[in-house]
Amino acid sequence: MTGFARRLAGKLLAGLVMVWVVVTFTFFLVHALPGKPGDVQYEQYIMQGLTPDQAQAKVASIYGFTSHDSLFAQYAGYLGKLVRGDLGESISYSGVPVSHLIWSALPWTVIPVLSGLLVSFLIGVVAGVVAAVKRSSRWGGLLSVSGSLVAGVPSFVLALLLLLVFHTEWNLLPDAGTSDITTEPGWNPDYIGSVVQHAVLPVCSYALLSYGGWLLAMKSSVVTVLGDDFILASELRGIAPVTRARYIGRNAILPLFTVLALSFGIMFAGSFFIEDTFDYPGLGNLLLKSIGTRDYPVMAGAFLLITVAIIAANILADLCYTLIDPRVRR
Amino acid sequence: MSEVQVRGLTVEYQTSAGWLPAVAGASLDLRAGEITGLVGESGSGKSTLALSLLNAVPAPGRIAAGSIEVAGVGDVVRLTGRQLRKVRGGELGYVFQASQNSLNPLKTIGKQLLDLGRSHEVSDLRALIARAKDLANRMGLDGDRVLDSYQHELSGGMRQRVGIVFALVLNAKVLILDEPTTALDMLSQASVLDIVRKVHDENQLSTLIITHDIGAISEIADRLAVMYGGRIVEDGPLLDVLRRPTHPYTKALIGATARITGDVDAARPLPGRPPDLTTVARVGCVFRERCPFAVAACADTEPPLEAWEAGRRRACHVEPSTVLAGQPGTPAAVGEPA
Amino acid sequence: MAATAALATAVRNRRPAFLAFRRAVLRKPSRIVGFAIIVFFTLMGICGPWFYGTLAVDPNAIYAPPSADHWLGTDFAGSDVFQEVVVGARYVLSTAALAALFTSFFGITVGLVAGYHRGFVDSALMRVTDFVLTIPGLPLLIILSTVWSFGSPWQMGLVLGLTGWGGVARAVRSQALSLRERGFLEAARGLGLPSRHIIVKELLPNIAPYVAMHLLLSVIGFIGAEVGLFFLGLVPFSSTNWGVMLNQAVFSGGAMNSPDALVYLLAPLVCILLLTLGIVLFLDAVDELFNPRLRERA
Amino acid sequence: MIEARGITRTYQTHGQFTGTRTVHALRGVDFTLPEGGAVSFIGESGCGKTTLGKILTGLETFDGGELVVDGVELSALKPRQRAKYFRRIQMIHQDPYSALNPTRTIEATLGDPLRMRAREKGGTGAGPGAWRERACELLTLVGLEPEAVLPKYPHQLSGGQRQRVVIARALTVDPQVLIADEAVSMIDVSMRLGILGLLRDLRSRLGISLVFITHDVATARYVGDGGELHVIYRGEVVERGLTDDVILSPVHPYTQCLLSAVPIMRGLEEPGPDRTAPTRALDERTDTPGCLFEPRCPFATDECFTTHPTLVPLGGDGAGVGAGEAEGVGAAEHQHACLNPAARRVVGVEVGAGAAGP
Amino acid sequence: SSSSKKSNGGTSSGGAKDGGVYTSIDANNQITAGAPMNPFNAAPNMFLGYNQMSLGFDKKNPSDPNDFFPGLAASWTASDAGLTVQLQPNAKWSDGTPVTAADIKTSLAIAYTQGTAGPAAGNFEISDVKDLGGGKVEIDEVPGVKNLYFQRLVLSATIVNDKVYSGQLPADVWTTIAAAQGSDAAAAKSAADKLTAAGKPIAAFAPAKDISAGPFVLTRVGPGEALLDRNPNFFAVSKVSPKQVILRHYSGNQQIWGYMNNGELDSAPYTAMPTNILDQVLKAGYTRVDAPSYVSASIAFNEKQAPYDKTAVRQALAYVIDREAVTKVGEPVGGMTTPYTTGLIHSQTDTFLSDDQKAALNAYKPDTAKAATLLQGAGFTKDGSGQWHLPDGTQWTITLQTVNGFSDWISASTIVANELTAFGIKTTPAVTADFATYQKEMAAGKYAVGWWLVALGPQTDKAYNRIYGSADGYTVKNGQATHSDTSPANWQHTPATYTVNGQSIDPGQLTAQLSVTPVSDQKPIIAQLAAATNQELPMIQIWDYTKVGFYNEKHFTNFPKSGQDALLLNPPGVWMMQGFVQAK
Ligand SMILES: Nc1ncnc2c1ncn2[C@@H]1O[C@H](COP(=O)(O)OP(=O)(O)OP(=O)(O)O)[C@@H](O)[C@H]1O
Ligand SMILES: Nc1ncnc2c1ncn2[C@@H]1O[C@H](COP(=O)(O)OP(=O)(O)OP(=O)(O)O)[C@@H](O)[C@H]1O
Ligand SMILES: [Mg+2]
Ligand SMILES: [Mg+2]
Repeated sequence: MTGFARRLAGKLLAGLVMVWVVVTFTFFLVHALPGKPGDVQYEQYIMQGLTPDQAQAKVASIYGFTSHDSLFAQYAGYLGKLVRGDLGESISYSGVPVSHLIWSALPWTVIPVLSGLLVSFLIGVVAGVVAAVKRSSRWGGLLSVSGSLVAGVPSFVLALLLLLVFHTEWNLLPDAGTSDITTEPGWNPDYIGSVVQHAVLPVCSYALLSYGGWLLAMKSSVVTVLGDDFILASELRGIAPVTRARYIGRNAILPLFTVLALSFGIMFAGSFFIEDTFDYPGLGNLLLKSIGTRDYPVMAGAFLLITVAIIAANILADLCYTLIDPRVRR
Repeated sequence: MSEVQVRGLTVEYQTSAGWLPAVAGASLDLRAGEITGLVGESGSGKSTLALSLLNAVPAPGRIAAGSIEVAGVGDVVRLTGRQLRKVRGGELGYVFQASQNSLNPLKTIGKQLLDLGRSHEVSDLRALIARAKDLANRMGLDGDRVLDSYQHELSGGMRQRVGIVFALVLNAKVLILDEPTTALDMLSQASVLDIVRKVHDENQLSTLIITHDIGAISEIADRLAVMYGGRIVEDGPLLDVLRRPTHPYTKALIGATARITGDVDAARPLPGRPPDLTTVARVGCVFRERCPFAVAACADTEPPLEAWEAGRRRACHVEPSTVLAGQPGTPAAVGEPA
Repeated sequence: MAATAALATAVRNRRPAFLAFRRAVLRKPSRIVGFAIIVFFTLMGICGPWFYGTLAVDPNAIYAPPSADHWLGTDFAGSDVFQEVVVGARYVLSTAALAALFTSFFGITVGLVAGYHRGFVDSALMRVTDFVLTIPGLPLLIILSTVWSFGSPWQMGLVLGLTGWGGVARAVRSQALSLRERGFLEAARGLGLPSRHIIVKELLPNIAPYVAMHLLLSVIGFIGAEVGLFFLGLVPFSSTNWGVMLNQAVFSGGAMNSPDALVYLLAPLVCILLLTLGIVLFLDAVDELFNPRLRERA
Repeated sequence: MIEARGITRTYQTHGQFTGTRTVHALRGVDFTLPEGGAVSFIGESGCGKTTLGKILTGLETFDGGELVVDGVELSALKPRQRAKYFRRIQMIHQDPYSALNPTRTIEATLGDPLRMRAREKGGTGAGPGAWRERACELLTLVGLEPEAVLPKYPHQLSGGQRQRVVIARALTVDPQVLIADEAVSMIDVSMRLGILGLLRDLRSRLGISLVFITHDVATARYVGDGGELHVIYRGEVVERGLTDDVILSPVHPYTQCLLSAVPIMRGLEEPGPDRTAPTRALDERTDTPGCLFEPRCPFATDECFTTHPTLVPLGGDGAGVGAGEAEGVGAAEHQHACLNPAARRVVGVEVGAGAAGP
Repeated sequence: SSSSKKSNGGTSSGGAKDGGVYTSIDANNQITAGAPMNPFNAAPNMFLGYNQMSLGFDKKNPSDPNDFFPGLAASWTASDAGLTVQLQPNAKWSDGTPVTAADIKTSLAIAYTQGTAGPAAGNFEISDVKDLGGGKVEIDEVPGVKNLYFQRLVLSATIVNDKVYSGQLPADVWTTIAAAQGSDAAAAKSAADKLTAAGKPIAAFAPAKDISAGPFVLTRVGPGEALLDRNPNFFAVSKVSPKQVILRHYSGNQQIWGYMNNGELDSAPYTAMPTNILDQVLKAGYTRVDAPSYVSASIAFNEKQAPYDKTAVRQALAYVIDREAVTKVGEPVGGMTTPYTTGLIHSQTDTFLSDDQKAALNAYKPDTAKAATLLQGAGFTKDGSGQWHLPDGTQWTITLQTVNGFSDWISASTIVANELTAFGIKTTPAVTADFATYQKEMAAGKYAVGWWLVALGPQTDKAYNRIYGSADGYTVKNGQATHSDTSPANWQHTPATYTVNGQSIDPGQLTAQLSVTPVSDQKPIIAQLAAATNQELPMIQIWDYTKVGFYNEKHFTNFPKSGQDALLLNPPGVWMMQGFVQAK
C-alpha cells in the first residue's frame, strides 16, 4: 500500500502544482481584462438619476480604493491569502467574502451535476449494452445514432427545448430558481418537494447532455469485451448466461469509471449554459454574473474552483481506476 | 470405441460472396484413450471444426450439415440452450487457441472456478476446488497460489495450464486443444505437451489437439488427421501417416518441416499459398493447384475421403503408391507466387 | 517519358480513392443522408451570402408568419428568417471548421512530436497539454471574450481551437507511442528515413481515421460552443449568425413566450440539430475511407 | 564487419506501484560477424534476443561494451554519424503483419527508401523512375512478381509474401548485415522454409552477413550454414560454437534443455538418448551469485550456486578446440560457460533405415 | 409554476384585511441570497418603498424638484437654516421602537460616507441635525451654501436604524463632516477621503436581521427571489393590503415576459418589449399603464473622428434616418418617435419652449435629397453604383455600435443600417458584449457612431449634462464649468462653442448654469441649448421612452392608472402606503 500512498501523494502534488499554475494564469488574465467594476455601477447610478459626481463618489466609496501596489505585489498578496483559504472580497456585493458566495453557489452546481451524471450513467450504460448487443439490427443502429446526436447537440439547445416543452408549452415545471420562496428552507417536505421540482429540468439537461456519451462509450466498450477471447472461452466452458453477462458488464464498465470522474469535471465547467438558461444559482451562473459586473475576485474564485474540480476529478478518476482494476492494483 | 463421431460436418460462414464452407463434409472419430492430432495450414478450418464440436461456431457461421455424436450425450448439433451449455465444459473440455487470454482479467482464478461450478450446478464446490488444485499440482503449478491469482499474474505457460484445468475439472471425457503451443517458446511448448500427454493418460481422455506444426504433434499424438481447404484429406495412425504419407499434401507438409538434424537441403517449401474461404477451389480437388501429382480428374471431381487400408483414409485421385514413391509428373509451380 | 509514367501512376492512384469514397458513402443510406446534409450546409456556408447580399428590413412585416415570400416567416425587424439562416451559416460554419482545423493541427503536431520523440520534448509538451486540458475551455473563453472581440471567424476559430487541442494531442500521442513500437516504424527508422518523413508519411496516415473523426465531431462541438457564446451574448457581433439569431429570438423576440417568434428560434436550432445528425451519420463512413482494408470489402 | 564487445543493457522499469526494478536484458554479449558470415542466437523467451537485435540496428542504445562496425567504434561517434553505420545493418521483423504500414502500398513502402538512397548517391541513380526499376529488381530477387505485388496493400498479401517484401525493403539501402529476429516464427509452417532459403540465398549471392535470432534451433540451422550458434540465457551467452557442433554435442545444460525441447518427428526420428528438461520454469527475479541457470539446472552442484562461470573453450579433448584468443578467428571455437561441462546427445536423430522417407 | 399556488391563508398580523401575496419584480436589484440586507451595499437585498424608507418619495415632477410624497416624514417646511421635518406620528421600526431624530442623523452621516453628500454642487451640505422634539427634526444647511436641491436630497436620503448602523460609523463622523465642508482645502480633502474610507465597511456591513420602518420586512432571500412580510408596526399598516410580497430579481426582459405570460406577476415594472409580446401580455389579462420616462435613445457621434466632425454630415445623416420606422422596429411599445433633437424629451420641450422657438427647430424629416445636397456641399461624392465617398475619395462606411442586452438598440440598428446602406453608405451594426466594455471603449474614442441614452431627467440640467457634461470633457463645480479636451471620459468632442443664430454660446457653461438656476428661470437657457443641440446634432435623438408598466387585477385591484405619473414612477411599495393595491 505504500506504493499506492506514494502514487496518491505524487498525484496530489502534481494537482497542486497545476492549481498554482492556474491561479497564476487566472490572476494575470483577470487583471488584463478591460473595464472596471465601477464603470458598470456608475452607469447604473447615472440612469437612476445621480449626477456624475455623485455617482463617481458613490462608486469610489463602494468599491474602495484600487490597489496601487505593483501587479506582482498584488499577486504575492493574493497567493498569500489563498493559502489561508481567503479568496478575497467581492466587488459587486461590496465586501462579501468570495468564499461565501462560492460556497453558497457550489451545492447548486454539484448536486444537479452529480445527479444528472448518475441518472445518465445508469440509463446510458443500459442503453449502451442494448445498442452493443443489437448493433446489427435496425433498432440498435438507431439507438447509437440517437446517442451520438444527443451527445453532439449543444447543452443550451437541449435546455431551451426542455424549457419550451415543459414550461412554456405544458407549464408542468418551473423555469427558474431553486425553490419556491414561500417554503421555509430546511428539512421539511414542502421545501424539499419544491427543490426537487425546480431541479428536474436542470438535472434532465445534465442527464441528456451526457447520456449520449455513456451510450456510445458503453457500446464500444461492450463490443470490445464481446470480442475478447475470455468471453468466448467462458461460453465454451458452459458458464451460465447470467454469470457471463456479469463478466461482460464488469469488464465493459470498468473503463467508464475513469470517464465518469472526468466528465464530472467537464460538466462542471460547462454548467453555466444550463444554469443561465434555468437561472439556477450555481457556480457557472456566478461566474457569468461576475463577468458581467467585472467582479474580478469572484471571477477568479469561481474559475479557480471550477479548475480545482476538474483537477480533483482527474485525480479521482485515476484512483478509481487503480482501485477497481486488479491489473494495476497491488 | 469412439467417444466422438463427426459425420459429414459442413460449417459455413457468411461472406460478401455468400455462404461459403470453412469445413466441408468432415468425418472424424475421437477414440477413448487416444490423442488425435489435426494439422493443416492456416485457414484450413481446424479451429472451425473444433468449435463446431461444441456447437459453438461463432457468428456469422453456422453448421450447415452433419452430425456430431458424443457418447452419452447424443448429437451435439441438435442440442440447444441449457443442455448445450451443460455439455460444454461438462463433457467436452475446450482449451482455447489464445489461451493466454481465456480468463476474466478482473476475477481470481478461484472465483472463476466457482462460477464454473455454479454454472454446472456442482453441489460440492469444495470438492471441485480440491480437484482443481490437484490437477494444477499435477501440472507443476502451485495450486493454492494459482487459485488466488489474477490472470495477469500468471505467465503464458501457466495460463495455458490453467486453461487445461478448467477444461478438465468437471471430468470432461473429451479434451480439445486448439493450438496450445503456438505462442510459446520451445521450453514451454515441450512442457505443455508433456502435461497434455500426462493428463490425457491419467484421465483416459479422448483428446483432439490442433496445430499447424507437424513436429509438435508428432511428439504426442496417436492418430493424425490432415486438413486442407476445409477437407480432411488424410488420416490414420500417427506413426504410419508420418512414415507413409499417401496424400500429396501430407507428404509436402512433412517435407516442409525444418529438422534439427539430417540433410538441410532435403526439406522443401510448399509451392503456392494456402487457400482461404474465398479462394478455395469450388470444384475438383482443393489441393490440385499446388499438387505436383495432379491429374486431369483432379480438376473436376472432388476426391472423397475413403479408407484405402485398415485404419487409413485418404482423399486423392492419385494412387497411394505413386505418392509414396514420390515421383510426381510435372510440378505445378515452384516458388511462392502462384 | 518518366514523367508520363509518374502521371499515369498518379491518375491510377487518384481514381481508386475517388471510387473508394463513392463506394463507402453509397454503402448505406444513412451515410448518403449524412453526406448530403454536410454538403448542403457546406454549400450554404460558401454560397449563402451570394444569394442574399443584404437582408431587407421591412417594418411593416414584423413577425410575419411563414408564407411563399418568407418561407420561415420574418423576425423582429421584418427580415426573412430563411435568408438569415442562410446568410448566418457562413460565420458559424467557417468558424467551427477553422477551430476544428486549428485543434487538429495543434493537437496532431504536439501529439506526434511528443509521441515520436519522447524524452524531454515529450514531457514538456505533455505538461503544456495537461494545462490546456485542465483549464476549463468555455469559462476561459467567456472571460477572454471580454478582452477580445472575436470579430473575424479566424480569431474566433483560433481561440476556440487554442482551448480545445489538449484532448487530441493526448490521444494522438498515445497512438503515436503505440505505433512507434510497431514494426513498420522501427523499420523506417532503421532505414534511416528522416523523422519528418516518418511522421508525415508513416505515422499520420495511420492516425488519419481518428483525426478525421475528431475533426468532424469537433465541428459539432465548436458550433455548440460559439453559438452558445453568441446566444448568451458573451461575445460581440457585427453580423447575423445562428447564435445571434437565437439570442435575439429569445431575448428580444420573446420566442419562449410568443408563438409568433417561435419559428425564428427554431430555425437555427433545427439547423444545428440537422448538421449534428448529418455528421453523426457520416462518421460511420470515415473509418472505411482511410483504412484500405475496410475500403476494399466489396 | 560487426564486432560486439561485452554489450550490456539494463532497463529500469518503473512499475505503477512497485518501485524501480532493474532488468538485465543483456549482460556482456560479444561476437564477431565476418562478411558473408552468420551468427545465430537462440534462447527462450525474454532472454534478451530482441534487445540485442535492436541494439545492433541502432533502435536501442546499449549502456556497456562497444559495437564496432567496419572497424569504427560506434560509441565514439555522434548520434548523427552513427546513423550511417547503422543503416548498413537492417532488421527483419518477427511479425510481417506489423512490419508493413497498412495504409501504404508496397510501391510506396519500397519507393521511399529507394528514392532517399538515390538522392544520397547523387547522379548515379539517374532518372526519377530509376527507383522503380530497382524496386522490381529487389522484388524479383526475393522471389516475388513485381507487377503483381507493387500496387497492393500489405493486407492483400500472404504472410510469406509480406515477409519477402520486408526483406526487399531491408535490401533497398544495400545493407551489409541483416538481422532476422524470429523472422519465420509467425509464418505458416509450409512457407517458413521458403523464407529461410531466401535468407540463405542472400548470404551466398549478395554476400550479406546474417544475424539470426530465434528460439527454434531447427530454423537456425537452415540459414546458419557454416556460421556460429550462440546460446543465450538471461542476457548472457552460455555456449557458442559452430552451429552443427553445438547442436550435435551441446555441453551446457541449458543448451541441452533447449535442444531436448525440439519436437522430434516420431517415426522419422528418434529422441536423443540424453534428453533433459529444466527442473523448473524461468523466474527472472531470482538473482544468484553463481550460475544463472543453477536454479533450473538438473546437473547443478554446490559450486554452481556460488561461482559465476564465464565462457571458456571446450576442454582439450573436445571437438572444437580453436586457435585461442587470436584476432580474426577462422573456424569459431566451441566455448561454454558451465562449471561441469558434459557433452550429451539430446537431439533427435533420423531413423536410419526404416520406412520410406522423402 | 411557483407562484400559482400561493395560499391566502395564515393569521393576519396587521391592520388591513389580509390581501395574500403580492408578486412583482424589482428591476434595480440583483437579488442574491447571501448578499447583505443593507441598502448601502452595491447589490443590496433592500427594496425601496417596501423595507427601505426615506423621508419622502420623489414625484419626479419636472417643474418642481421638491415635489414629494410623504414617507417617514408626514410634512416638511423649508427654512433659512435648512429643512424642518415632521415625522409620522406613528413611525416605528419593525421591532416596535419609534423612528427618532437619531436615526435621521445617523442616516445622513452615512450619506456622506456613500458619496451622496459632500461639498459639491448637487450634493447637500449639512451642518447639523437637531431634534426639536415631538417628532420634529431640523436639518441645517451649511451657512452660505444655497443648494437648490437641498430639500430634495434630504427627503430622498435612505433612513436606517441608528441602533443597527451607528456602530459602523466612526464616533467623530460629524467632526469629519464639518472638516470636509470647511474652508481649509487640504483638511477638507483629507476629511473627505476619511469619509469615503469609512464608507466601505458600511457598504459591506451585513445586519443579521432586517429592521424596517417600511410597510414590509424582509423575511427571506432565495436565489433571485425575496420574500417580505407585512410590517405590523408600520405607521400606516391599515392601508397596506398584501400580507406578503414576493419580489423577483430582474434577469432579463424575456423573463418578465414569461412571468406575465403565465399571469405570475401582480404588477410588472417597465420592460422593453416587442409588439407580439405586448399582445400576448394583454391577452394574459394585464392592463397597460404608461408613464413618462425621462430618457431618450439617440445615435451619438464622436466628433473627433472624420467625417463626423462636420455639422453637415451629422445633419445629412439625420435626414436619411427615418426615425418613425426605426422606432417601429426598435421600441414599438415603449418608444415615441422624438419630433426634434433638443436634448430633452418631447414633453419637456413642450414645457420649456415657446411655440415660436419650437417652430424654429428643424425636425429633420426624412429627405434624402437634402441629405445629398448637404453632403455634396461638404465635398462628398457619389459614385456610379450609388455609393458615397468621403472628400478624400475613400468609400464611406459606418459601423453603428450597440451593446448586447439592449435589444431595442440592436433591433433599431438593423433598420438604421438598412436605411443608410440603401442611401449609399454601407453600414454594419456591431454589438459590444457588455456595457462596461461599451463605455470603456466609447470613452477611449473607439466608436465613431453609437447608441447613447440622453435626456436623462427630469431635471433639465442633468439632461444637458449628459450631452455637454463629462462626456464632452466638462467638469461642473458650483455652477462653474471647466473644460478639458483630454479628460478620459471625453468622447463626444463637441467644440467648446457653437454659433447659433449668429450668436456664440458655450453649451458646457450653459449646462453648468442650469444646475444652479431654479426651474422657473430656466427657460431662456434651455432655449439656447435646445436650438444649439438641434442645429449641431452632437447626437440624433430617435425616440423618447415611455415607462410602460402592467398590472393584473387577478388578486388585487385599485392600481394607479395612466396619468397618475407620480405614483407610477415610484415602486408599488409606495402605492401601498398610499392605500393603493387592495385585495380583491
Ligand atoms: N467469422 C468468420 N467469418 C468469415 N470467415 C471466417 C470466420 N472465421 C473463420 N473464417 C474463415 O474460415 C476459414 C477457416 O478458419 P479457421 O479459423 O477454422 O482456420 P484455422 O485452420 O484454425 O487457421 P489458423 O491456423 O490460422 O488458426 C478461414 O478461411 C477463415 O478465413
Ligand atoms: N523497453 C524495455 N523496458 C524494460 N524492460 C525491457 C524492455 N525491453 C525488453 N525488456 C526486458 O528485457 C528482457 C529481454 O527482452 P527481449 O525482448 O530482448 O527478449 P526476447 O529474447 O526477444 O524474448 P522473446 O523471445 O519473447 O521475444 C526481458 O526481460 C524484457 O522484459
Ligand atoms: Mg485456428
Ligand atoms: Mg523477441
